[in-house]
Amino acid sequence: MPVTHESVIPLLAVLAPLAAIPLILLSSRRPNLREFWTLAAAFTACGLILSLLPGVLAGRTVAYDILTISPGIALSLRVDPTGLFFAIICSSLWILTSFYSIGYVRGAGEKKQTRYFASFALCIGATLGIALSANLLSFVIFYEMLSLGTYPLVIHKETRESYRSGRMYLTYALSAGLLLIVATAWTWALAHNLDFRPGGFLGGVLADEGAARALFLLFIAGVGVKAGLMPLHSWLPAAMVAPTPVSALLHAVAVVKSGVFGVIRVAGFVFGPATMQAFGLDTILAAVAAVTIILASVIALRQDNLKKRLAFSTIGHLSYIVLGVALLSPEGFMGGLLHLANHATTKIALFFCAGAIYVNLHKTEISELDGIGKVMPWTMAAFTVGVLGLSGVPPINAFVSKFYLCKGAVSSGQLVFLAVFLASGLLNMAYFFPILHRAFFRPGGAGLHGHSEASPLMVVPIVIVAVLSLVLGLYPNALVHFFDLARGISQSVMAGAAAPLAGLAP
Amino acid sequence: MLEIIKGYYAYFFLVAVFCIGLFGMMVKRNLMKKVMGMSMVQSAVILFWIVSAFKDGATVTVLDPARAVEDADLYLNPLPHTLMLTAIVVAVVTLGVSFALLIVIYRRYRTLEEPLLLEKMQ
Amino acid sequence: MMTSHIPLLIPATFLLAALLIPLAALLWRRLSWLLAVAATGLCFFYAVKGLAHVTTAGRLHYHLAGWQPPFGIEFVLDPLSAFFSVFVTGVALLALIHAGRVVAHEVSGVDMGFYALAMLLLAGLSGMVVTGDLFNLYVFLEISALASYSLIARGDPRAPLSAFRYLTLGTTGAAFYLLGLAFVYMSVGSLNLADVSHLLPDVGDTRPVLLGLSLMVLGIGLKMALFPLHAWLADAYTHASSAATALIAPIGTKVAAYVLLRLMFFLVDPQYLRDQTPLPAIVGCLGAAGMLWGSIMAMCQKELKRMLAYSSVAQVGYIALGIGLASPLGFIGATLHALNHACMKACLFLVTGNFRVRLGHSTLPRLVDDLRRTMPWSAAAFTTAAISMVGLPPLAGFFSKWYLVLGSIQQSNWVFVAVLVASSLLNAVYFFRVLERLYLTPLAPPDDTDVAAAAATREAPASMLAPTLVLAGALLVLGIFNAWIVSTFINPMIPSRLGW
Amino acid sequence: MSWLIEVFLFVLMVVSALVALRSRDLLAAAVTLSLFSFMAAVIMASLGAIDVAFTEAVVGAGAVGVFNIVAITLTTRESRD
Repeated sequence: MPVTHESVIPLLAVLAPLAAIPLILLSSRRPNLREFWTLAAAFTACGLILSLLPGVLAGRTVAYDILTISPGIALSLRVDPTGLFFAIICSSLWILTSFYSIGYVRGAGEKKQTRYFASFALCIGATLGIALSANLLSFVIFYEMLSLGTYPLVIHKETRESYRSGRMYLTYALSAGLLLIVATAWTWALAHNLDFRPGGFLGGVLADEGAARALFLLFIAGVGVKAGLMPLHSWLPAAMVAPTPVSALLHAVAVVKSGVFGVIRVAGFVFGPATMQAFGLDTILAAVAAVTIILASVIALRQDNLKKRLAFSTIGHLSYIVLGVALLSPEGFMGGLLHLANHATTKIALFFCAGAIYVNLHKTEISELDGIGKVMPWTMAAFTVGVLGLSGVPPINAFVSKFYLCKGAVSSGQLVFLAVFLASGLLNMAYFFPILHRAFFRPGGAGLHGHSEASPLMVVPIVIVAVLSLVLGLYPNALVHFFDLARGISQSVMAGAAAPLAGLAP
Repeated sequence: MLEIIKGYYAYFFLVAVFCIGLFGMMVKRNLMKKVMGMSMVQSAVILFWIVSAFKDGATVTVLDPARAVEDADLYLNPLPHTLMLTAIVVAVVTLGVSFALLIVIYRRYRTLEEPLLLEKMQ
Repeated sequence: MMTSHIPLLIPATFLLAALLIPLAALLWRRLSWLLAVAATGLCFFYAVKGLAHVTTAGRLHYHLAGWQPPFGIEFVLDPLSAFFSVFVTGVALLALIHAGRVVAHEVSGVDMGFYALAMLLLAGLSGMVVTGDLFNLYVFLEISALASYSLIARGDPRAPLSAFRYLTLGTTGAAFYLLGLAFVYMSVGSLNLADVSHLLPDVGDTRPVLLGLSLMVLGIGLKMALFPLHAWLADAYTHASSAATALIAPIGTKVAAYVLLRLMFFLVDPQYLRDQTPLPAIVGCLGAAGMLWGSIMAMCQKELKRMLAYSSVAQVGYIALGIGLASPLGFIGATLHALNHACMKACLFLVTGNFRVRLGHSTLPRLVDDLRRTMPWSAAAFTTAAISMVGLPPLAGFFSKWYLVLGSIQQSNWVFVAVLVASSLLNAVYFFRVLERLYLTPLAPPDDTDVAAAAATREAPASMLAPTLVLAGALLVLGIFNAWIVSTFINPMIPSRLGW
Repeated sequence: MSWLIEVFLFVLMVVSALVALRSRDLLAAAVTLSLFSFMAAVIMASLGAIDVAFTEAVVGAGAVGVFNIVAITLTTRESRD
């Protein structure tokens, strides 16, 4: 076991966004000060998270027990490679999203901006908590916080449609949370332990196949709602009524990825590959994910609303990660983890573009996008990068993860899933390329005359994420060692031991 | 058979009174009748205690030189009796409160029939 | 010296205050309120001191008039009763501070009577908690019941009838309790709680005891509004004045739940009861049914107080479910939920009182989102309590449910687990309905008068706001420190024969 | 044979209870209820509970009877069932 160090840094990282909430609420009359708090919290959280990276790469684990919440169970945070991996993605993208959000809500003249920023901070705090939770109960607590924090964002527009979506979201999220609580309680009753451990801790205590399946299904239903697994996905397209930055960060990164992260935690750190294989749980998960990938891509083909199409694309790509995990091969697991990061940068670029188009031109349907590439060249260039990446074209980062996913499918000998990945790649092209075709090769209507790029507050983040996608595609280990982290995590999970990351440090 | 009846007839009657009282409370529509049913229930319970404290051939707990002092079977247990004194007082106070409520209700709605009351309250 | 008198001092102080308040009101009307608050505060202080003593130095016994038990009446502060007396007096204190303005607003002119009856009610309730004698418990039960009938009768025009219904059903409940007690007394020959539980294992024929116990549980079930004996509750809570509801709703049913805990965990061996009789299973199933029925009925209500009343039926079901599990985890869940629900329900009813005082109504469809601006703190307190009721961490409500879920899973009782999940979801449905009203722009344009009323209103006065916020804060504190509460206070009270 | 007398008293008690509940005249019902309480008192006396019997006779039959009658005069004498 690596040495565990006590440190308040993870707690501070989680508290930074939460501490910003009262400040944001108090400065509701002074927008600039309010936005300063958001940015300050974003930079603080990201800085704290990144400061943990060298230690983790050197094989140290940092932990902090906040307090005992139930006899034998503590609310505690622990920075293991997996948690840090996810925390880095969320906290760094939050900075970009914050800038973009400011440009967006001011550009679109949204109401109730204070509530918007406060809820946003709550969501990020909860997501960081999810990433750094050391045990299932802490995970559940932050998971429920996230459900609650997202609700005001979904209903932000306060139209009939958004209320309906909000209720739908809440129903799904709360039911899922309750199932997760039941699953957690059951786990506690079985194992008297809830601490995540690479390779799982349920191996010795699960004897009955029926009980193992039931418990696994409870877990998967609990986290699968946020992960958009079919048939639990329908809240996600509905939630696209939210403002675009919300869709971008929450429905491409924080909320849905929390669900996927939950799948990773459950599969790799609660059950463990050996147990999953023993009870045939991997087959269940893989089948659900494969069906979701294909169906979501097919449905995406038929959407005319840009954000809805992106939403279904998200559902499909989330299941890539789930499928990668379910393959139970080191490459697959690693590909899944990398896709967690790579899909985040590419999909957030696409959502940012969709938002920029909406704020600038008030267009939401794909059929209205003719000729837009000439009006908003930077935005559409970034869009192209995202589209190419998600379709699996090198050298964009998502190619790397897709490559490893395919490798995982091959090495685990399940060629049917390789076919799924390839078919889905083709479908991705089928539903994304028409957008590019319209944007660049069709003449624009008269309505576009006189318009130019969106505000720099929006365009700069868009370009940054696109460049990021490109850089991470060329050098997967660039900046924050995603590649090493992912490899270390997948090895440790497969070996059922702590991460052998020592020696990978720069 | 006769022995069982002889030993337990009081309980059968008390159960009957208890049920009659409950019936009055549940089925009768007049609020005053409900109160009467309620007081029957209370009386049945109080009598139940007294009957259960009764021992054949025993007497009240007053020292009688003619009887053996140490033989507990010769004396009735006085505790249930004293407890029931309290219970009777409680029952009377309850009745007092219920009559007060009835009078308030009657003054406001001029009736004590439940269906009529509900009608007037709409 | 004084510490040993605490078991007696708590009900005695309330009784004394009940007698003094009419006299005080002759001097100065406001004095009755001050006296009531002071007496409750004093009792709260006693209770806290008693709890501290019980936790560190063991239980406190007080023998009334020096008669030794089992002959005399005994007042006992053991971990369970000390715990309950602390939160009963604590919640009552906050409710009474809050009541000052509500009483003046809703039932003005009879405030002296209100406070005297409130003291009598608290004397009865605290007496039920501290007494160690089963018949004495009946007497205190009736004292508190009589006081609450009279308190409930003061309210809107329908209040007397609902109080009358409560009276008939409550008296029946007490009669059942007394009848059951007769059976127990016949078989055991003692009324002292500790003595009875000590003698019971030697009783040869257990049928009369079990019959008596069932009758007592039935009677107490009526008092605590256990489904399907809850018929009195909704009307009584809805039509009474907000002050009376805020006082009775959080603690009245909780003290009845305390008696049920006493009967089913301390009077008899819970494991014997579970293995030999269907009584715990019945209580648990009725609790589960109540959780669903109460929540469904709450969803259909338009009046906030009525909704909360039905929600109480559901929440009492949680406690009954925990009792029905007859296991240590069930006991923890039931006890913790009694505490949590007392605070949550008190907070919700206090906010309802705030709305009634400022808006003059608490009808759901007439609440508009302007309240979010004009009464921000009340709305925030309501939100906190509502989220806690739904059971989202880290608020208090989550943790009692957590223990109940754990207990149900431990016994592989999947029906209970499913009911817990379903009922939490139903809770979410009816509470988010209110929250949407408070925070979101209504879709259909509301009545102009309601908008004007909401826009013109102000936040509730400090004397009402402070208790509300204290309770809302308490929910967070109770949630965060629940492990400490469980290990310090609740674990020591688990009967040793449960084998924890 | 004393138990037969008690049976008779009990029968009388049950009958008076039924009559009280059936009577449409509340005043008559109240008087019958007093009879009911009186029977209860006599039974108590025959069971050796003299003190309770006296209390029941005075309070149960007497005071409650008066309560009943006062309440009836303040409200109404008629009952529909």
